[in-house]
Amino acid sequence: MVLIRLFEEEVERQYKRARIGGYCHLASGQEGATVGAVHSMRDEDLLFSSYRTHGLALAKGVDPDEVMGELFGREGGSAHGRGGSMHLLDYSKGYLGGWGIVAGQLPLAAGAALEISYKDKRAAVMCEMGDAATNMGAWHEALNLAAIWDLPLVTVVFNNKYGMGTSVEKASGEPDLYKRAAAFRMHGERVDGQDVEAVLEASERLLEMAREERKPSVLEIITYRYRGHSVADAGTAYRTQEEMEEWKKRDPIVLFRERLVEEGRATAADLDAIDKRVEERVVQSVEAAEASPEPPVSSLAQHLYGDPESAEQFSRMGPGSPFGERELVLEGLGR
Amino acid sequence: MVLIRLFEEEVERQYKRARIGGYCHLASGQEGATVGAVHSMRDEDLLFSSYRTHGLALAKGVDPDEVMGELFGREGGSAHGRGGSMHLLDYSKGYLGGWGIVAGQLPLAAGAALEISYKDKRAAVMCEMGDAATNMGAWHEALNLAAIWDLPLVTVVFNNKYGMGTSVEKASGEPDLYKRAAAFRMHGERVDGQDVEAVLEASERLLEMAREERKPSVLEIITYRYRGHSVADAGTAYRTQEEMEEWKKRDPIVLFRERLVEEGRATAADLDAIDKRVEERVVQSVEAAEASPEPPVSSLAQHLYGDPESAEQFSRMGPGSPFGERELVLEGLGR
Amino acid sequence: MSATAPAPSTTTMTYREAVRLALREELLRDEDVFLMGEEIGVFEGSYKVTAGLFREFGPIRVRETPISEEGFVGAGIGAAMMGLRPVVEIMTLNFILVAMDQVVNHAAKIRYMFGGEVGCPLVIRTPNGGGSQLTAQHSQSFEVFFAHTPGMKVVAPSTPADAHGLMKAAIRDDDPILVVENLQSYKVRGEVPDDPDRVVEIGRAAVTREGSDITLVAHSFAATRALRVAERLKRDHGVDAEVVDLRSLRPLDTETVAKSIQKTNRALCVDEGWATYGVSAEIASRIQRACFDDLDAPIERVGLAEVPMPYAKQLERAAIVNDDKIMAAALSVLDLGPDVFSY
Amino acid sequence: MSATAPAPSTTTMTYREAVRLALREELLRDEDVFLMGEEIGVFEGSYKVTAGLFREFGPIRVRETPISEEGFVGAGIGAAMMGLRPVVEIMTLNFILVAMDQVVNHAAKIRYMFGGEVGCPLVIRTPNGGGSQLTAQHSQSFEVFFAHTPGMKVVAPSTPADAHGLMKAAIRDDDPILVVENLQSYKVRGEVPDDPDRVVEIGRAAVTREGSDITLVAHSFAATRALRVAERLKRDHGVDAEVVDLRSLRPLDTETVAKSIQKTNRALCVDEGWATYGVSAEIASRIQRACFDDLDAPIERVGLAEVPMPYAKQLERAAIVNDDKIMAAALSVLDLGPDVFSY
Ligand SMILES: Cc1ncc(C[n+]2csc(CCOP(=O)(O)OP(=O)(O)O)c2C)c(N)n1
Ligand SMILES: Cc1ncc(C[n+]2csc(CCOP(=O)(O)OP(=O)(O)O)c2C)c(N)n1
Ligand SMILES: [Mg+2]
Ligand SMILES: [Mg+2]
Repeated sequence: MVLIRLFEEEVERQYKRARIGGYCHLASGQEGATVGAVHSMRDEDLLFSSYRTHGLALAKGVDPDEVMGELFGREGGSAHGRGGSMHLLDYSKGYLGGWGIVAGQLPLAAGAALEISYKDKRAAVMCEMGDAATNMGAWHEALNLAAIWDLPLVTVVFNNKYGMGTSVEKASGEPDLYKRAAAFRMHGERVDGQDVEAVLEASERLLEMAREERKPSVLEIITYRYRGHSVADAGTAYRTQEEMEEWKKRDPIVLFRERLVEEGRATAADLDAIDKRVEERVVQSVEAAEASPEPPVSSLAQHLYGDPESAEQFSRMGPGSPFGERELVLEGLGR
Repeated sequence: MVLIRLFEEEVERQYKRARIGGYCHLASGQEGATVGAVHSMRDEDLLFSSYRTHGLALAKGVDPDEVMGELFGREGGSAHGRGGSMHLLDYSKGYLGGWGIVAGQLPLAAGAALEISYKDKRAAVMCEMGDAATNMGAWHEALNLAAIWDLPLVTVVFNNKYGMGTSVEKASGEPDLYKRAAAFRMHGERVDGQDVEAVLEASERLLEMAREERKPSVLEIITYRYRGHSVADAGTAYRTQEEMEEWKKRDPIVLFRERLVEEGRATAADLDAIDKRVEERVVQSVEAAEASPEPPVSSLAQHLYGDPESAEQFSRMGPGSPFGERELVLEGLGR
Repeated sequence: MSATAPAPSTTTMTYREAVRLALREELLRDEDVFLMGEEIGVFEGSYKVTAGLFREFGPIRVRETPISEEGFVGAGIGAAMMGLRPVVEIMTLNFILVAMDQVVNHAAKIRYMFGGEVGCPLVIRTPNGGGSQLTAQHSQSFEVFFAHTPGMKVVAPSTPADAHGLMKAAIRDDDPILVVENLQSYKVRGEVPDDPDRVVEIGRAAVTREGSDITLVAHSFAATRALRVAERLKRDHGVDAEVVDLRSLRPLDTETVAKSIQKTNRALCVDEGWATYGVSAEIASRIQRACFDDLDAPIERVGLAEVPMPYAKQLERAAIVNDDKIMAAALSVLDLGPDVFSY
Repeated sequence: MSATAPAPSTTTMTYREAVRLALREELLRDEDVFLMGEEIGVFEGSYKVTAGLFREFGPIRVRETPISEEGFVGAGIGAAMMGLRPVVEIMTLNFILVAMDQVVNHAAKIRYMFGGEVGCPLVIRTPNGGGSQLTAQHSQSFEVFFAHTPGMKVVAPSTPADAHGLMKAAIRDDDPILVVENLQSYKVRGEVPDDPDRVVEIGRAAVTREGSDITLVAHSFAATRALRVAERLKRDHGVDAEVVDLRSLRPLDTETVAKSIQKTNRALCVDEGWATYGVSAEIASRIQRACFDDLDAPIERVGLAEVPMPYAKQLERAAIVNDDKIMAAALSVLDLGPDVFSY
């Protein structure tokens, strides 16, 4: 949680220095939900997510250097600088991507769960999404498929109260989002996202149910984002100062820290030491990102298609240049 | 109900004589659902439907001549021969169309209900759809909007057990379809579609609730289609002969007839007289359709755009001929 | 215009303000007009186009929606069938894909399919474009999908005056129209006539710069770029380029484009979107026919590199259409520079 | 082909049977291949393409879906990302619009957006076309939407042999491919080589008839029509038409088309879909460039009347592309008949 918090604080600084561009969605306040949900996953379990990716990627074990590298748009980034903040991915770690279309990742997650079922693997898929995504048709179709096909899919709704500036109450006919699972005779439950251990317990149990019994489920995690929707949003037009303050009192990191010390599971000194190591790790990730080369313009057309023949195929296309060659001729004329 | 039954039997005969073309979806067996749902509507209420239109159009008061005329592709048809079986419409009667994309009409119906609310009218919208359409994303989005915006919309699910050859149990995580309304905190209930009076009671009540309290709802009507999905489908690959026989024992017309006579509300002779009048009406509709002219090929481009200027606008488009002029030059070369 | 008419007074404003003004004027003029979309109310619009309108007109006329594009585009269609005049905002063009069926299979079909018995006076307004590292799912310009669809109209203004006048024309039009705005255009400034009754006719291209040596054909922000490049061509090479701003993609004003090329004998089509099967393909294919005997060189096209938009800054810069690329392409068509098209 | 190679044996079959054979062979060859779609199992496919396969391969390899195109196209994408090779049937092209976001914003973007770290070997197969009074929402040919989208491949075979060979190539390909079938083509008969290892390379057009006087460029069922018209042109007018069957729309084999027109000096593009912003626009715009000095007449195009498909038989007949229209258009391009393009 501390890594995520500090990492994102650094991201914001780098964004303001224009080292990071595009959309950038931070998640401070949601670390309990993130870590609680993801730390219960096994290596062979797969994670899909929305565009609010940084914490989820880190929690799933993606190297901070690769995350920062991606935000910097470098070859060493997890998507070699092609994806940016919204589109982190690490196939080897089972993190199947950040996705930018609200609820668009749900059908994909169902498909990955279908592969597990097809191959009869002992694994499960977790799909993170926001509260507002439950109003999209894709939610309905993907969950229905998961239900009728007995797919090992845990759909995790990060209910942070708002989709951009729109509250859950305003947007959803049934604002108790976990109850929407009933439309598919699916198990749904709700958990306090500021209590990381409560989330951990719930997600572990539901993942197990998916893995072993092939029963899909919905886990609604109640949480809060302190910052605006993205770095461009101050986040104050649609909610009150009091509300924000109220939530900060239940900061998941502070709460967990207090509990650990109280219950004698760790000393303050232990935790301070961790914080310090984490701080260093974040600094190191920035250094690694800076050291990584920018993708060369000559690679613009790379990775569009997979098979090695396609370059040859496309070079025969001539006019219209669907492989970007024209642009390469014009390279360096950027303005 | 008798009109619908006999009308559709005539439609099938005419289809086999190739006087009617395209897709043709019959609904014998579903007349109790159709009449029960629609006869409770007021003139100012609006009806949207799927492609299984004939009975719904007739029940909403569309002139049988216009329905048959449309099926024959004549100028006198309700859509002047442009729409065919799936796309009947009579604006003046409040029948806002048959639509061919499964669940595609739901958002439109929500929009019509929005107009009622916007203008503060005392009216409601009924939207008919099939059971399988509840698995589409459009169902979810449209109903959610109806819920959060308090739209006067009654969504009527004609649950005839199958979407083409796929049973409700196979297709829907929650096969008690009315329960899916709960995903929007919306009222849902189920009624026996072979009992026309039961349907009438339920739909009347829900329409009233929509009209007066601005409360949307879902009404699931359990029914059965005797014929295949469309005229092209024998309807036997996916269900048993027994099942079909079983359902025919509860034919909505026979049941209602028996009840009327039993309860002394009509004599057999009265009912026979009605049947006879109806038979004549059907014959007359065929005659009217035959007498109506075919739309001239010179009208091919008509009705593409509404404003009278557009012909002028489009004539300036020249090459590519987006107004169909080229085709008119080639008229009569059809092969 | 008659010589005695007084010059209309104008106000300088941004494209964004011009769109807002048009919306406000039409909301005031006609009670059946209402706005609908995500975050257009309290949040004032993701790109602040609707700022202030919620406060002025309230939640019925400026209706905030959940994230349900298929649902609320469809609701717009249904309301339009009943005679209202909804103006639906899609936050950016990219998201319209989830509502594609409602637009192409429903809105575009209604009037014709029902034999003229009912219409669909719907406006969908949305910005396209890229150039801010928004990456593959957020940087597209596929308005050609809608321009391909009979029953739809598509306009794509580049100036504040056209953004204002075409938006008003679209709202008053009886058919479904996609109004393509542009993320880069929002900050473009220009003069807008002070006349709430002025509309710009849909379906007419504009010659925004006269010239005799080459015609640059473009729409949306590419038309703004084309004008800038024309000035540079004059300054640096003494070339007089004519610029035709298409403004409307469907109906498409081939006549104005053809007339220009019959004069200049050379043409370059510029489009922020992908060229292949894109807007410029239709333009080139019409011109080769209308100007068969007039062309001194093949019609060339400049478009977005045919890849999903990459994130890294220098890759994105290499992918998008920019002034320098247009310049180089124009010089190539004019035989005044290296052949950039011999790939 | 070497002169000593024995002539491969062939079997005569319909296009429908050729697609089915390809699916069956690939299901047998690779356990990761599976079919998914509405009514493809017990019902045997709405157009009976998958008849018998459910019985042979069972419900896992031939997976029946509810009506949820967005959901199951997306599930196909997710399964493909994990290495399976799903072949998703969309009952007809028209219904793909509800899954448009999954195809264009997801499938087409994956490999590039994630820097090559993961691919999407997905096949979507679906018939397009009209001509049976199926009306506005059920008679479309907008495959150009997908051909416009980098990251997608699009093939549209017209013969049983190509339907077989391209389907197999598509299934073995590592990228998302739309295979456009055609309702009218399903009953076309032809020879298919008896070789389960034969694939047809994606991205190559075929000269299906040699000629010297005019080139007819087409894909899908229009290519079948073009061949028929070429025979009539020979018989009735002594004209030798060359026919180029595009087969693949993306990648597009401009070279083969251009080479043909450099020989014949005249071109007519035929497309069952709408011409404006359609497939033929791209063809014409490339040809005018590649063959600038070779053309004796403007490139002309024949397409569907630019209206939603009407129901009434004679209106539909007037709207669709048919042999007589192609014939008249070809004669017009050849200056042997009335000018049908002077609209
Ligand atoms: C289909 C679609 N519509 C709109 C958007 C723009 N958009 C991006 S995020 C967002 C809000 C999503 O809210 P929620 O699902 O609650 O997730 P959160 O941002 O709170 O994590 C919106 C409207 C989009 N990306 N995709
Ligand atoms: C989006 C979409 N997918 C597929 C189809 C093809 N189709 C037409 S009707 C139908 C079955 C619908 O079943 P149901 O909703 O139960 O209605 P019923 O036919 O039983 O009245 C299908 C699959 C379609 N029209 N639209
Ligand atoms: Mg949220
Ligand atoms: Mg049904």
